[in-house]
Amino acid sequence: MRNALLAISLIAIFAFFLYVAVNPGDFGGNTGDHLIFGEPRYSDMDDYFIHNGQNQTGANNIVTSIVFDYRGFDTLGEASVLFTAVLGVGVALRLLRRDKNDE
Amino acid sequence: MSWDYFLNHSPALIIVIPLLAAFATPLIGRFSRKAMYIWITASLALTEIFSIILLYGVHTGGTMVYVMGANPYNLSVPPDSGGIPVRIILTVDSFGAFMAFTASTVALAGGIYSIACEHSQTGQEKYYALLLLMLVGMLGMVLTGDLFNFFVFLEINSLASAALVSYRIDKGVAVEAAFKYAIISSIGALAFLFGVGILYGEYDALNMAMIAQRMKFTDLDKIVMALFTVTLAMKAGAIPMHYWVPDGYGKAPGGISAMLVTASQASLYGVFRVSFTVFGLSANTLTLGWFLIILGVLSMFVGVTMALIQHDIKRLMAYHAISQTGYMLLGVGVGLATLGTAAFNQYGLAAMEGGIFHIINHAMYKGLLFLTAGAVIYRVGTSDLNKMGGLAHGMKYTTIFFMIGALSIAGIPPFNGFASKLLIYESVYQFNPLLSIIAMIVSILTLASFVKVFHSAFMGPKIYDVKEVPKSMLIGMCILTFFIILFGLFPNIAMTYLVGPAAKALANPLEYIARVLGGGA
Amino acid sequence: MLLNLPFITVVIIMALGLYAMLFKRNLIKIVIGLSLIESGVNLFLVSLGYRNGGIAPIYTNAPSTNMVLPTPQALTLTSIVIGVATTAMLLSFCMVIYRHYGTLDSRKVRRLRE
Amino acid sequence: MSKIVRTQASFLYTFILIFGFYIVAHGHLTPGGGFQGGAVIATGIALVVVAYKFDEIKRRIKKTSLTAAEGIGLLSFIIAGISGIGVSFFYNWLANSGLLFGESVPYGINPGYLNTAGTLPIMNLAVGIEVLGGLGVIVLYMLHFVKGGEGNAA
Repeated sequence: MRNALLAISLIAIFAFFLYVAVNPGDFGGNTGDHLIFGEPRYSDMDDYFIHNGQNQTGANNIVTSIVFDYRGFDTLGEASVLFTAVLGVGVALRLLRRDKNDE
Repeated sequence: MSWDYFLNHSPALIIVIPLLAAFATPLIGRFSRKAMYIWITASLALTEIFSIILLYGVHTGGTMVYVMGANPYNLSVPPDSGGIPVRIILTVDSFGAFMAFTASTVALAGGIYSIACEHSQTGQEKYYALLLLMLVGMLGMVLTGDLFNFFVFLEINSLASAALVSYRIDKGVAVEAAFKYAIISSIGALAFLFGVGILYGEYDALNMAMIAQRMKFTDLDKIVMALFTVTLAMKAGAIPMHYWVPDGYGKAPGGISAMLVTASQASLYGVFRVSFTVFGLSANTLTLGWFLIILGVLSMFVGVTMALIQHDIKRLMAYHAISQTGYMLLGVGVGLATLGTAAFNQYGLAAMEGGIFHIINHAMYKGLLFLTAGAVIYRVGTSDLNKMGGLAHGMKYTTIFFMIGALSIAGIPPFNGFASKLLIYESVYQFNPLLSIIAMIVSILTLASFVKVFHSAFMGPKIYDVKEVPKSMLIGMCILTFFIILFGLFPNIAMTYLVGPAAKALANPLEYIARVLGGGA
Repeated sequence: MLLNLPFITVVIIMALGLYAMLFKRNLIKIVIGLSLIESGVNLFLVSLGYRNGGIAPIYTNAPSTNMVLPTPQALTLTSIVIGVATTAMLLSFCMVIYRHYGTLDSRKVRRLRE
Repeated sequence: MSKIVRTQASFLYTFILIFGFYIVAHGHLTPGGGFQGGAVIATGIALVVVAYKFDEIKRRIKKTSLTAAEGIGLLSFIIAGISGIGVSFFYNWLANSGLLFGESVPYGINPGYLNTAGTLPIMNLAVGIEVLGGLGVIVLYMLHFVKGGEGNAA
C-alpha cells in the first residue's frame, strides 16, 4: 500500500517534470517565459564576467575568476563544507577510548 | 582601524571570525585542551559582540550592504555593469541582525555549557570546530543576500549539525539519527539548489533583490516557490516532514540540541525571507500566507499531541519544538496573508511581530530546557522519565532553571513566552478567531505536558544521590535565563530595538531591493 | 523537442535517484540515489549556461570569443565539492551503523524508536 | 596486492603528483584549479592505499601530516581573503599591481601568462593543499576504521 502510493507519486512527479522539460513553452500557456537549451534569455551578468573578468582579475580562465574572485565567498564556504565533512568523518569514525597509538 | 571601520566591515567579520576560529581549533586542541577552551569561549564571545555591533549598525544606519571583493566595500552595482549586481552581497537588515543575535547568543551558551558536559569524550577539538562551523552556517544563512550563497551555508549548517548529532556514538543509535538528519537535509538542499538553478536560468541572477525585481512570476516560478517553501519548512521541522526532529534533537548532546533549535529557525528565516523578499512583490501573498498558516496550525497541534505521549525527556521537548515552530509560522503567515491590505496595519503587523518575537523567545527558553535536560542526563545517565524522580533534592539550580523554562514555554506572565504569545493571540483573533483558540488550547496542553515532566523528574522521593552539575553548565543556562527574564519583564526593550524593526524590515521588500540595487555610496 | 534533450536527461536521472531513495532498502543504495539526484542537479546547472556554438570561457589560445555562460560552471564546481563532502560523511555513517548493527537493511536499522 | 601493482603504484604516484600540481598551478590559465588538482593528488593517495598493506600505509602516510596540510591550506586561503580587507573581504589587491602575480594581462585571446591574476593563484594553491589533505584523510580514516577498529566497539 505504502509502496503503491510512493510509486504513484513518483510517477506523477516524473511525468510532470518530463512534460515541463519537453514542452516548456506550452506549460501554462506563457510562451516565451521558459528555458530553452542553448538560448539563455538574459545573459547580462555573465557577459559582464566574460568582458571584464580578464581585465579586473587578470585571469584568462573566467571560471576561475568567478570561483575565486567574484564569488570567492562561495568558495570559502565550499572549502568549509569539505572541512566540515572531514571533521564529521573523523567524529563518526573516531576511537571512543583514549588510545596512545591514535594518529 | 577606527570604529567606523569595524562597523562597516562587521557583516563580513562576524562570519570570518568564527570560521577562522574553527579552522584553527584542531591545531590548537592538539597542543593544549585548556587553551582550546579559552580560544572557543573568546571567539564565541567576540561573535556575540559583533552581532551586537550589527544590531547597532542596522539600528542607526538602516540596512547594511557589504559586497565581497568590491572596491569600495559597498559598491553593490558596478558602474559599468548596467545596473546589475555581479558579486556576492551580504545584506543585513533588521531581521537578519536579529537572527544573528539569537544564533550567536544560543551558541555562546551552548559552547560554554559543552565544556563541562563533554569533558570525558574523545575528539573534542573536532566537536568545538564543528560547533563553530554550525554557528557560521547559521550566520551565513541569515546575513547573505545571495541565493546560491544561502545554499552553501545551508549545507555547512546541515553537515555540521549531522556530524554533531552523531557525536555520542551511543552504540550506533546516535549515528542512525544523524544519518536520517543528513539524508533529509541533503535532499532539501538539493531541491533548493534545483530551484536556484531554475531562477538563474530564467533571470540570470542569483541576488535575491535582483531576482525579486526581475520576477515575472511565470509558472516555473510557482514550481520554484513550492520547492523553496517546502524544503525550507522541512529543514525547519514543520509538520508533514517532521520525522527527523525528535530523533535528531533527542540523540544530540545537550548543548547541540539547543543550537539545533536555532539552526531550524535559520531555515525558518529562509522561508520568511524567500516568501517576503523574493516572491512577496509578485506572488499572491494570500495563498502563500494561508499555506504557512495551515503548516503552522498543523505543526502546533500535532507536535503537542505527540509530545503528550512521550516518556523520553528530550524527545518530548523536541515535539514541543515542532509545536512552537507552529506559532512562528502562524504569526508570520497571518502577516503575509494580509500583506498589502488595510488589515495589515490593523493586526497583520502585530501578528508578524508576535511571530518574530516568538523566534527569539523560543530559542532562549527551548535552549534552556534542552540544557537542563542535558544536565539531568549528565547526572542521572538516562533520558527515560519513568526512571527519574526526586532530582530537586540534589540539583537545586537546575530545577529552578527548568521551572523558568517550563513556565516560559507555557506562556505564564512574568516570562518572555507570555509576551509573544499574547501578541499572537490578540492579533490572530482579529484575523480568524478559530486559529487563536487553537493556539490557546495548544498552550494549555504544553503546560500540562511540562507539569508532567516536572513532576516525574524533579518531584517525589529521592531516588538518585545526585550533585549539582559543574559550573560551566550552570553559566550556560544562566546566560539564556538572563534573556528570558529580561524579555519577560521588559518586553518593550525587545519590541523597540529588536522585534519591531525586524518585522518592518521583513514586511518591506521594496526598501530591501532599493538598498541593494541603489548602487554604491 | 530534441533541443531540450539535456533537460529531459536531468529529469530521468533525478527520477532514477528518487526511485533508489524511496524503494531500496540498503542504506548505501540510498546514498547512491542521493548522489544520482545530485548529478541530475549538476547537469541541470551546467546545461543552463550553454549558448549555441559557444566554447569554454577560457581566453588561453581560444579559437573564438563566443563563450558559454561561466557562472553555472562555477556553481557546478561548488556543488560537486559539496556533494563529495556529503557523500563521504553519509558513507562513514553507514560504516559506523554496520559496525554496531551488523546490517545495512533500513528495515532493521530502527533502534531509535525503542 | 602483488608486487607488480605496488611497483606500478609507486611509479605512477609521482606522475599523479606532478600532474595534480600542474593543474593547481595553471588554474587561472587552463581548465582546472585548486579543487580539481587537489582531487587528482588525493587519487594518488587512494592508489597507494589500495596497493600497499595496511602496516606499510600506516608507516608511509601519516594522518597527522594530512590533517596539518588541510588546516594550513584552509588558513592560508582565508588569510588570502582577509588580506584584502583594507578595501573589502576577498578584494583581489594583487591583480594588476605589478607585485607577485601582478602583471596585467593583454585583453582578449592570448597564450597565457603565469605571473598574472593576483591572489587567484595563491588561493588555488591553498585550496589544492586543503583538498589533497581533506580527501586523503577521509580515505585514511575509513581505512583505519575498517582495519584497526576494536577500540570503536565501545
